[in-house]
Amino acid sequence: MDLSFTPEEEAFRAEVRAFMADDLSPETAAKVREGRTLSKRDMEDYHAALYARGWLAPSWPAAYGGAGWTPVQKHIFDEEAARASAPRLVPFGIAMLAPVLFKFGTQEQRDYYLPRILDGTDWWCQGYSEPGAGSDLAGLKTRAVRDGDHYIVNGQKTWTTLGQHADWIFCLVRTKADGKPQEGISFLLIDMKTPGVEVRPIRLIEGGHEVNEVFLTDVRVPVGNLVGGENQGWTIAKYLLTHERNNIAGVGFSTQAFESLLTHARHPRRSGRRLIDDPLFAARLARIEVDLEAMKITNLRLVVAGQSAGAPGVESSILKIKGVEVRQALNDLARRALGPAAAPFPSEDLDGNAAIVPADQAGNAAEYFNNRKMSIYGGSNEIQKNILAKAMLGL
Amino acid sequence: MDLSFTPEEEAFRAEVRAFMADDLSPETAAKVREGRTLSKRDMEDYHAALYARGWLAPSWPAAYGGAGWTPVQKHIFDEEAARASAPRLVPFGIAMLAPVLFKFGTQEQRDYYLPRILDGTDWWCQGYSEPGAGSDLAGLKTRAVRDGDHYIVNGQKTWTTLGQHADWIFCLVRTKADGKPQEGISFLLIDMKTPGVEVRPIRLIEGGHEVNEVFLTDVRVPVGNLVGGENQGWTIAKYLLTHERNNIAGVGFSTQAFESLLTHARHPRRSGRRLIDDPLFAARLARIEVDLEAMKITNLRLVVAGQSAGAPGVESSILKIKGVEVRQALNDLARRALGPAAAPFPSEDLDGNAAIVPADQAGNAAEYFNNRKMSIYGGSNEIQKNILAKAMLGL
Amino acid sequence: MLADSLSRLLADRCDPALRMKVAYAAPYHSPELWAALVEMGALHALVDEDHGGFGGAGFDIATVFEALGAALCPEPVLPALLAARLLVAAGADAGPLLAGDLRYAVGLFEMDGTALDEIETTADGGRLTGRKSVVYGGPGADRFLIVARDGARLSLHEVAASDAQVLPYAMIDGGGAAEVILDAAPARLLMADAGAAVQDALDAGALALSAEALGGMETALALTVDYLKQRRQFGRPIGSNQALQHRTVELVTEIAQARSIVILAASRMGTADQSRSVSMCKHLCGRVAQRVAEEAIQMHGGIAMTWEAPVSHYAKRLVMIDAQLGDADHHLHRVMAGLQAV
Amino acid sequence: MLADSLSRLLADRCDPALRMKVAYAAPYHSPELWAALVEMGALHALVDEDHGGFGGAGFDIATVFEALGAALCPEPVLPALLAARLLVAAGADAGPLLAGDLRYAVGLFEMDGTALDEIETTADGGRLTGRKSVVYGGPGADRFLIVARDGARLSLHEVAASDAQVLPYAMIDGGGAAEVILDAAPARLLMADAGAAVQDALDAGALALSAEALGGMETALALTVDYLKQRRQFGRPIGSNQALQHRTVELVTEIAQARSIVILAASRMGTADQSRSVSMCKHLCGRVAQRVAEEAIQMHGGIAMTWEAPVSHYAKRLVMIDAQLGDADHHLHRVMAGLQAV
Repeated sequence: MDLSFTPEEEAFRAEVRAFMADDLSPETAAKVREGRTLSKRDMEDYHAALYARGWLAPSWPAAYGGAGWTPVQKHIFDEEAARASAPRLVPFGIAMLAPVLFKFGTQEQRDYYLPRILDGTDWWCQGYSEPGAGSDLAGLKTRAVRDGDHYIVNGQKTWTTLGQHADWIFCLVRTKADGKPQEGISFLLIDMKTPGVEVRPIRLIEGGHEVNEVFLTDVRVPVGNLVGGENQGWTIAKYLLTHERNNIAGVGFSTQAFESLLTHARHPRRSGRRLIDDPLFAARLARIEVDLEAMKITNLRLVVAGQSAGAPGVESSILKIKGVEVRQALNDLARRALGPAAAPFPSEDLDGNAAIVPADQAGNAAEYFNNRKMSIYGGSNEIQKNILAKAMLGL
Repeated sequence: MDLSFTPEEEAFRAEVRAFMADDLSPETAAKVREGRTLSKRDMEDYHAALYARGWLAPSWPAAYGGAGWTPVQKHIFDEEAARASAPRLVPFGIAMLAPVLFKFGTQEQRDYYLPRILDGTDWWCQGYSEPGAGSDLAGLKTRAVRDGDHYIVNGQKTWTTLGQHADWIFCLVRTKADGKPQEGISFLLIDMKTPGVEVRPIRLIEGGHEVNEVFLTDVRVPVGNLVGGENQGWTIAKYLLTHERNNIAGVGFSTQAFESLLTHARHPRRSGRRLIDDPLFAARLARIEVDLEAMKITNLRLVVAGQSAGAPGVESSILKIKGVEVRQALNDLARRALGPAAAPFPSEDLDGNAAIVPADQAGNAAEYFNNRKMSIYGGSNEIQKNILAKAMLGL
Repeated sequence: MLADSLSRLLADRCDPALRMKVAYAAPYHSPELWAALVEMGALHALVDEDHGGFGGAGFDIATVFEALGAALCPEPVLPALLAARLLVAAGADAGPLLAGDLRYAVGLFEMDGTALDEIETTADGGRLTGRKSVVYGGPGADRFLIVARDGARLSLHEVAASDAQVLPYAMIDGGGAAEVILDAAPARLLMADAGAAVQDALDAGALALSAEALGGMETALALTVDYLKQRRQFGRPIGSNQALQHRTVELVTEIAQARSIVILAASRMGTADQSRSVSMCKHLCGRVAQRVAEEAIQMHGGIAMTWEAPVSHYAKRLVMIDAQLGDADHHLHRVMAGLQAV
Repeated sequence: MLADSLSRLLADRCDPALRMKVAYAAPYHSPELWAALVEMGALHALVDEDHGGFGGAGFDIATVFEALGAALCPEPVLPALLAARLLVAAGADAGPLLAGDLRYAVGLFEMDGTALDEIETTADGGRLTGRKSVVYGGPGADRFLIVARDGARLSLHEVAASDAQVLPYAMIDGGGAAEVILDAAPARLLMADAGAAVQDALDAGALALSAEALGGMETALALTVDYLKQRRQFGRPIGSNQALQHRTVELVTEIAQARSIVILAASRMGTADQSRSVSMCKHLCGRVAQRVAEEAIQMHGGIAMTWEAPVSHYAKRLVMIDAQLGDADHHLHRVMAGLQAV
């Protein structure tokens, strides 16, 4: 096994680094670094820059604008993006709807929706979860009833990330009431400008607005917006769950967080003391460094293994569990490193916040609390462990 | 809540300390301290000394030789016994069979067996476990078939602690083959001199001989040796499982182990360095100290709560889980403290052992491995957690 | 008795919905609730009879703060405790504080410093200069007790709020704090050599925070157990998952230990073992509180990520309480030092 | 290729029953198996072509030791690796060692010392005096490589076994070690300034032990998963308990991480990052190996407490391997030092 990068790979890294230096807005990067909320415009600008460079959807087929990157190139891109504090791309269109359309969509659907995803015309969001039905889609209650050329959709979606910015939502809806609960589900595309669609914000634990409830009341959706066959929604959902877990281990983000924490810990306080010289803190940070260094190799190994097996399988569960563990541990330590200065509530009341600690750390506590979601969403740790127990151990 | 001891309690402590100084053999204490195997004689001598003092079976009814101690006195005794490196009393007669006889036995049985337990005539062992049936007594296979005034017993017991020294064994045996598996079990007393009883040693992970297999082949047992009714064995077993968990938290042992480890860690090596000045080691030891200090209060709290509720209930599960956790952590750290010098196999080949580290530490690794049993036997950690989930949480 | 009436008052007057509002907007607490707490004697319980209170022992402090923690009460009782302890040590009059006539806050640590020997505020000719950071209960305080450095010695001073620049803000786990900036602020010297008194106040505060954490843990656990029983997935309560059962039981065990160490520390207040026992206590409670918080969130799942769910606020408090008056590592160092001393 | 044939050889010739006997009684290994290992080139794989071997890279070392660990092989390959590395560094002839004509062991640390700067053995006029403790593979060795101190410098010497007093014993996890007592023993100086060479040998040894642990963990996990499937309690396989499933999955995840860090450390051998990467590796493997061992025992239950059950011997090796050439804390200190250095 050769762990060093080839000259071609190093050249690619230089290209990515140059792109980030030239085309990523410094204001956006600062917001990412400081954990501040990005505006819709910030995200759109980064999206547009990537689109212009042809790097927006590297894993799409070349005919649709894909970049044909190797897994190692993908890895290098992720590393450099995190290093430059680039925003995380909103995945719903590029990484979630697109693979579904490639696999289950009609040619017309692909030709219509995919270019609009690329050029930023349509911002997508996801309508899976409902109140009272999280990982258990069998409890899905939103109903779509056929009425001529339309479905009439009624129900409520929740945890809809960035739904406040979205033009379209892809939804799982119930199209058959009887039979096994998972059989009667369909995958439907809904224009959010349709009458009857209402988005209400959910305030999160740390005070931020990132997710929403989406209420659907007598929403009329053309039958042509169905992807796959009627009642094929469960198959599509499962496909998405195991496929295309983009940068699931978040190694780039963790590396960036580690470096920033180390810099802070090495910086002498006014008294001249450095946090890194506290052996208990240094031991915490060193343990995480070891886990992260191992994680980098685990990521490469499992991504390659998944690639050669066709689609990422159970490996993605390992990457998610351990990747999230490392990120949450870093968030914990970053908050801890500030001591009592982590306490101020991020708000506009006062820039007392900025006055106490450097701006790139003022959000440490908020980020710690917000990132507790990582072990809950996208298949909770518990669900991942159930999957692994069954698949790898035959238990 | 008053955590200080009364003058009477302090006087009692002095009495116990004097007893240990006068009547506990220094050779036996040294063996206990050094983790060496006690001879049958060592244990019998300590038993006899306690018997002479009237302290052998403090929780028995006074009429049978009990001491009428309060829970606090019991606690003080346990502390002082551990401090003096007294052997752990073999519990099978005093703490297990006796309560069963008080609750389920006939007057004749009590009058015959109890004095013989006290004066050391009969050494008892326990015949519960069988190969392939651990916590799950439903799988019990040893059969007792009635033949006139006798049962004919056939089967195999395992994990019989100190069975090599025992005169008698109390066994769970199957007396009914049909019906629910737990219904047809009886509690039978078997004289180990009866033809057909064979004891074979089991060698343990660390090399020691402490437990045995007991083979029962056409063993004729008088019907009068049945305790309780036929098929009442499951009730008795459950009674024993929740009752009379003597010194279950092992706080005294842990305190002794902590003190000894601290002394070692404070002792300068030849280079002048002290292990306790390694912050990673000191942090490990300090964390255990905190857990142990809390454990001492938890022990007092729950023992008192159990006492006022009549019989110890779910509290005993908490004490077992956490008490074992603390002891195993201390064993781990004691082994770790020796570094590579923990490696020599305890044997008679060479006193190279004694030559490398002080005698009271030569057995540290062996003790660590041997004490892994603590979270397995007497209801494994997993079983305790199942019990607690059901009883305390209603889950 | 006090514990019961306090718990009743808080159950009536400090419901989660109200708290979510008052704890995050100026004045960061409820003046009505504060008045009710004062009236029922919650502050008097923190001081002994010789100094105008009717309590003051370790168990009194633990009792009050456990109740506050169980109800997630954002009222500034901690600064009152610290201030009362210091006023009594200085021989000053704690009466107005206990009666609720004056609210005090204590300025201890400074920007980017977390130890007493990093205090840089100076007293010069009856005037104080320096900046105290994250002063709990600072917003709305009438008086500040300020710890200043004089060579190797710490001194204690009283400053009127009107003589200081006070920048108030909410904390992420609710309640108010402030930056207190002193620019040659006129001050009254209370103690010239206040090192021991300050350490004693810190000990009392750490005990109080540990007890508050204990109360919070018990509530967070109860919320979690309820949720495990009620929430159904795949056709059965999620609490029927053995993995969750075992993890919940581990929390029960750890909380039992946290309660024990609070009892231990409370019983050692006023003895030679006070400081080290309190450090054991704050260390263990900090460690366990974070575990309880993270597990409560994880077992609730998504709902715990929302502002509307009370468990999310308990979780924030349980995590952030560790950062107040020395975190788990800070106090572990003090426990370690005891082992290393010969 | 070598990995496959090595695994096959060990599967044939190192079955658990045999091992349980030979690993605990003099000579603490099997001379026949040793001869077979030498013959198939297991030692040659540890040294590069320029010095008579056909390997010597980090991955060669890791491959050999992972296979040894998976089979729980007690043969003294570690001392051979340490000695070969030192002989090559000293420009001495490693040929007789690789050919199996001479067995070497290396005397490093001394009684109650665990760091290189605690070495007290002295060289005076070509004679060594001191005592080397827990010398792995010491029983039956023909030659000892001894590290002595000369002021601040470490020197390396060769001593014939007949010139030393060798007190052999078994280790609790199998295999032999010895106390080696030198009383003005005649010695041949190999290197006057051997500090760097000794550190390099320690790095190679720590990598080897980590890889051995990795092999052992994989086998212990496999034994445990088998047991969870086969053993029935309350009418179903104990592996149907979700709590055990989740814990087993956590082991899978941790072992995946251990494998990754072994790959990392192997790839860094010979680079400037060698020592720190190896310390990361030994730290993580030590930490994970103990967890795997304790969980393997716990999930097997009582049977794992017996000498007859192979899993008990794997568990012992996995725990005790941490104590060889620096434990998890020792290596964490080295990782910490890298963070603290500016």
